[in-house]
Amino acid sequence: MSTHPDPRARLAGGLLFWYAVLGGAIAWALHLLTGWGIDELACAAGSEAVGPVPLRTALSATVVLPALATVGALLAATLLWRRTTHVVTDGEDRPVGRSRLLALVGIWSNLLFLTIIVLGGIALLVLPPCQR
Amino acid sequence: MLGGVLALTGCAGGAPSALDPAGTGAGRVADLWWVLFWISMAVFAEVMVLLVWALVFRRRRDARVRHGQPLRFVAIAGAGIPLVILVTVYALGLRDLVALGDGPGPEATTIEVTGHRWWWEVRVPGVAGATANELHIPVGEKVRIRLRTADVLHSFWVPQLMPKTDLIAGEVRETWLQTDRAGTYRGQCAEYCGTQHAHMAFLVVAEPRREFDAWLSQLGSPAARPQTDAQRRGQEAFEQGSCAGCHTIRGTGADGRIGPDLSDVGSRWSIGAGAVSNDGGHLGGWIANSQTVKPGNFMPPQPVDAQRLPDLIAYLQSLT
Amino acid sequence: MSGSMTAATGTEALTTEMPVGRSTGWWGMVMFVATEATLFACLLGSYFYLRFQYGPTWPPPGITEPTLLRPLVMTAVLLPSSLPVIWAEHGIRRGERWRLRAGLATTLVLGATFLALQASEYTEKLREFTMTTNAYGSLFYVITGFHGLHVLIGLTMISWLLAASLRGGSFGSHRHDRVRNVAIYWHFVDVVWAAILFTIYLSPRL
Amino acid sequence: MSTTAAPAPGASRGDLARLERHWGETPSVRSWLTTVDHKRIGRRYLVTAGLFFALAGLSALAMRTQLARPEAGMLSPEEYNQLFTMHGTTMIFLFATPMLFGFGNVLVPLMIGSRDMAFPKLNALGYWVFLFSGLFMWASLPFGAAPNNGWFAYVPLSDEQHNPGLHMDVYSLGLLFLGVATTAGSINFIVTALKLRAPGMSLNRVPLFVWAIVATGFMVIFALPALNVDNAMLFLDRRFGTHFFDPEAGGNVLLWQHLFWIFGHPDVYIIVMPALGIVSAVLPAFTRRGVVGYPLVVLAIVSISIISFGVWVHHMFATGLPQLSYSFFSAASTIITIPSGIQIFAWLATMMLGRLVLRVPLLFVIGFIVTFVLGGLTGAMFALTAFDQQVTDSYFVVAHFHYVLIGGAVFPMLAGIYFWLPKITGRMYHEGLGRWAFWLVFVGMHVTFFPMHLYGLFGMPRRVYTYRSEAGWDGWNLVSTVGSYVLALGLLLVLVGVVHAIRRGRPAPPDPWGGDTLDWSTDSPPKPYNFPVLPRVRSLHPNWDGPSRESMATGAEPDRVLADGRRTLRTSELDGRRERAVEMPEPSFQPLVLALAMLTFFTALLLAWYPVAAGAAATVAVTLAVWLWPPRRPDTEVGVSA
Amino acid sequence: MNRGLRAPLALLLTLPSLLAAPGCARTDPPPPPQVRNGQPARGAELIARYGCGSCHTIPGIDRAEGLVGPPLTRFGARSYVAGELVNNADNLQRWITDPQAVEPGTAMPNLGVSPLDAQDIAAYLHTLE
Repeated sequence: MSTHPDPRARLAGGLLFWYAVLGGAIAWALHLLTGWGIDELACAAGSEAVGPVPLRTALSATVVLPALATVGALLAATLLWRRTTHVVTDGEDRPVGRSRLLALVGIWSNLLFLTIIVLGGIALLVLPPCQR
Repeated sequence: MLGGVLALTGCAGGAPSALDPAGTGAGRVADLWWVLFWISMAVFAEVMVLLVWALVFRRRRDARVRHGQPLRFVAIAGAGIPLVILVTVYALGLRDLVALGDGPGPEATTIEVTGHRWWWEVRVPGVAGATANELHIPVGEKVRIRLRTADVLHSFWVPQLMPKTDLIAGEVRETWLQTDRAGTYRGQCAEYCGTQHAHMAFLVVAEPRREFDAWLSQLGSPAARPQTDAQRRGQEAFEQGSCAGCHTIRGTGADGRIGPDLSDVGSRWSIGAGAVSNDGGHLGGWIANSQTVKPGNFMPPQPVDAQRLPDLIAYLQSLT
Repeated sequence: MSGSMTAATGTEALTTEMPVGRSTGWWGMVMFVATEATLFACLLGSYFYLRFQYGPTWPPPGITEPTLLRPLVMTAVLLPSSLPVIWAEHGIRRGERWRLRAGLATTLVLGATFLALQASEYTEKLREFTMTTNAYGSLFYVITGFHGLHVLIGLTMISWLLAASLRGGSFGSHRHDRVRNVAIYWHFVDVVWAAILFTIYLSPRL
Repeated sequence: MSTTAAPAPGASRGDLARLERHWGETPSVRSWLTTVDHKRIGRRYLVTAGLFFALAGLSALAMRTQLARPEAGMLSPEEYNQLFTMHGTTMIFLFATPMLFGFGNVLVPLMIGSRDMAFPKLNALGYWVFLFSGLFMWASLPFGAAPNNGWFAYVPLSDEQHNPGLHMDVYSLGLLFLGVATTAGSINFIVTALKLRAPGMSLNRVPLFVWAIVATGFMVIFALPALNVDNAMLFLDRRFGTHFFDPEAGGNVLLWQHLFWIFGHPDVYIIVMPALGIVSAVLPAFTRRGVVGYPLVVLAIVSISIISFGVWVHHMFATGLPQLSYSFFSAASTIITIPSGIQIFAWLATMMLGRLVLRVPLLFVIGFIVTFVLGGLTGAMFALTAFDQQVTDSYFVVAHFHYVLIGGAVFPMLAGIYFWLPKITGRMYHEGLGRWAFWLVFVGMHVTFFPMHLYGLFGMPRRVYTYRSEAGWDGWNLVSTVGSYVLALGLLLVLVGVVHAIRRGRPAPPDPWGGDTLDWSTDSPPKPYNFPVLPRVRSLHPNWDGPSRESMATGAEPDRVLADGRRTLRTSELDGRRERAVEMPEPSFQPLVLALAMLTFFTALLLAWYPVAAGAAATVAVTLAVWLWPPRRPDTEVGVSA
Repeated sequence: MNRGLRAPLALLLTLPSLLAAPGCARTDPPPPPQVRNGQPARGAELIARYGCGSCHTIPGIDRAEGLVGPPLTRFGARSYVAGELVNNADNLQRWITDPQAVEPGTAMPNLGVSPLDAQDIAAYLHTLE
């Protein structure tokens, strides 16, 4: 373990950290907004396609891509969790505790968001996109 | 809680209960409800047992503070078990959603219902006439209901037959009804629609196909002719007074389109979409001044000649 | 490469907070901008919601597609107006008060030009359709008007800052919180314009 | 029961005198109008929200009385419709959120070891705006012009054509006005919790109540704009003839519903979340241990606040949109139950592993668990589209959300009132009175609302001013009405208990319950400057932790006293590292003037006096310019470097 | 503390039965009276059933707020029925049974009220002092 990473590495580390904590949330938000928006608006316009792409394919993309992004965030959060497992908190200066807290939050919330996206995907398998 | 269960299973006291389903859609949902209900009871019982256990065994006067973070119990009881239950329930819900979406085919009977403040207009495509606050369906068939609104949002709800569908301004919505049990089923507007939202009920009459066809043909034919002098005077008063400006009686000079078609008003179950029962007293009061019967409705008080009021009642009651 | 990867995924990089000493005012302004941005997101979302429900022809019949020339000029005026603010802010950090004044004045001129252009666009558009013509008209005027109002508020802030900066002792190399906050707001107003340009002027052509 | 006293102040007598001089306020009309003290403002929030609660509660009693019998004529339909609209609007906007903001105002600075909120003047402004907007809305009732369209005001019924008069203008303008207060308060909470935590309070040592308030703040920041846009569009449609919601001119009525519920569903959690925070704050004191699974509870708070933004369409399951798009929201609505479940079981585990001290606040927490679990169970049912379509807009949903909101918000608030009454007033409440109040509230609540599940399933729609006997709902309605009177009696007893405590209560020690957070480390009621010495936090439970407590006692580092001027400490966002001392503002008339100018603005808009509105807007701008005008100072940033 | 809990617990246990009670409680109207004195209570029900309230304001009857005919407030203290008959039980009963016979051309319709029902209605109206 390097004790003093350079600023670039710290920035990358910081971004990875926030991806681990919030990646699933953002991916799910995108999934929901695009999935819902495309479905409701395409069906309201009476069309079963988004441009040249069939509606079901477009909707699958709004499920699969965010799901993959969430899996990535889950892996990042797991990494963060492991990196903070054996660090002894020396009380004052290095409160690793809060990183560990956020790592745990990241793992669990990414799992939750993954579940939501997958459940939406199951609905896509059984429901015709425009059935009311 | 036990009392609640008892109350749920048995006596809803003649209410249009969603738990006394008569239709395919409502039947599905009632089954779903009982699954949800027992799961909920189990979860609730679990919580109560833990709570009572803590209350019984953990009440000690002991000021020593304890620490430690046993996460496993919280993770399993609070997240693991609920996850399994919820995924199951979600799947069940999805199954029933698919079933509710399995509507009638293109050749099925269609009935058009238009929501007005505060009554329901009922028409059948290809049939000339209209009626209000009462629609008939043939037993055993899936019937398409096409829903529009003339003004604000309403919601079409027959608890014993089918979950709600809202009537959206500027759009057409569809739902369907199917029942194997002949009978009458009460429905009511379920989306707040203004002053008299409380009095916007309707009836669904499920009857064998033959009687349904009779209803259809009656809906398409002119209203009954007056038989007595009083009724004839009543019809005259109706056509020449302000009534005809808003109401239609098929086969007469009255062809207003603002209020409900009154061609079969004598046979209806109520006046004012469930506001009061349909009999002479209420009818007379309604004609002369409906604002005291159903305040805020859009029919203005009618200055009818005193002698003509009994005639109008007689005439309208003869329209069956 | 792999060395920096290791460094970036090491405990140190993952768990160190970079102390940047953001002030309460900075956070307040950022939160305010966040809620304002959500406001605009809702407005633009409403635009697309109505647009896609409306049908194939958009704008509705009777209204021509918005022309691009003037909005692009407006963009060319407004987006660069952030640069003098940045320059001014850097100046006051070094204690150069003249840079603060000059930068703010430049931005003030650019922002006012933008509003003047918008006014001239309105006089033209109002002959074609108004806010009450149909939902498109409502969206057009309310969204651009609401943004114009934000530009006006931003300009008021900048004038206020300029007025304060004309007095010695208001700002200095160690006191520039207010400059920073106004700058954040102004950048926000600029960025929102880009979103509006895309929504109102470019998206009907897609 | 712990009887520890506040630690001996580590500040010298001279320091205390200087703190008193800089922070102390002598009671006077002037001080009453100009104060920026978070404790006084918080108290006002609590009292004012309590008054609105009483108004909305009395509306509810009137409605229940009308519904006791079928076809009763006590209220006309117009009156009933205005009452149920004002009941809902007030309970949601003028009671629940402000009440919890009151708790937040009093407690957040105390719990994080700060001397005030980050923006004390903004805080005062928030209160005045809340007060004035509430009065603005209720003033319409005597004129018969109160909002009458339900608290979610669906178009087209709320547009000019179908609802002429001022009713819905009052609604849209009132909520826009109130939005100023809610937004200001939320930003204040977020920034306070991010920047003014005592040194050493890294994120993993932040009390759960503060987590909850911050999450609430973020939800408000991102949810409220949707409501504001919606109401602005409604007002423009009504007053100036735009067509956002007019399907005949390209508008769409479902746009209103989408925007409303994008706000509306997070709002449910905006109300419930801080209340759950109260539960997490009350439990440790009465179970003698920290909340079990702190990280999981934090997770629950964070994930609920995010997922709550993606469930809004479940309020629209009956509008006939494509079923697939429903399913995305159905999935989120189902899964949002899990974080709530985590919290419930964390509290249960806390009780099972702790030592229960059964005082009134804990009674209310138990009442909360029972009620909220029932509400949550029916809530999970609403996530299923098919079931939702059957029971939405019926009395079943009325039962559900009263279980959630009374169970999830009112019970915790009552627990909080009894819990912090000693801290806020310096007086102990009467235990017996409190018990009676609890049992009456608990029984009354269930007798009122449990039957609503039943007659909802039996087909009774909500928002009806009367019903026919033939539908078979009479008996249940009578039970509900009887229950509502019992509930009202219980709430009255709560009020009696509070008044009794203030008049006759025993003086309260600094820490009557043995609480774990910093609010129990200072006097009851706290001095205007909260802490003579700002603490140095070394654990999640600083008041149970020797070193943290000693950091406030003798021998403290002098740079945490900060007695020369109104100053407090600023720290870093994540790790809570000390950055510098910051100057806090003096009391000022500016917040009151600004709020009055806004009141004038909105009243003038309502009455269409547009020149007056323009003048008021100019006054707002000028007041703000003066407020924020930089003081002439030497070229240093305010405060000293750490 | 145990003592403090007992009473509320009892209350809690009786709660479900309280909740269960009203669902089934639907009473049928009593059998028609054989006694030949008018029964005001039944009269009140009949007033609601015949819809008198749609035209008349009648104290004590739900939603009887009609403004078509004269208000029947304090009816028992009035002197005449329909402006021509002395207000006593028999005349009132006659008027209710067949108003057109008493005053041809009146706006009050014949509602087919049986003499028995009319007697009870009259009895109720005469309680309105």
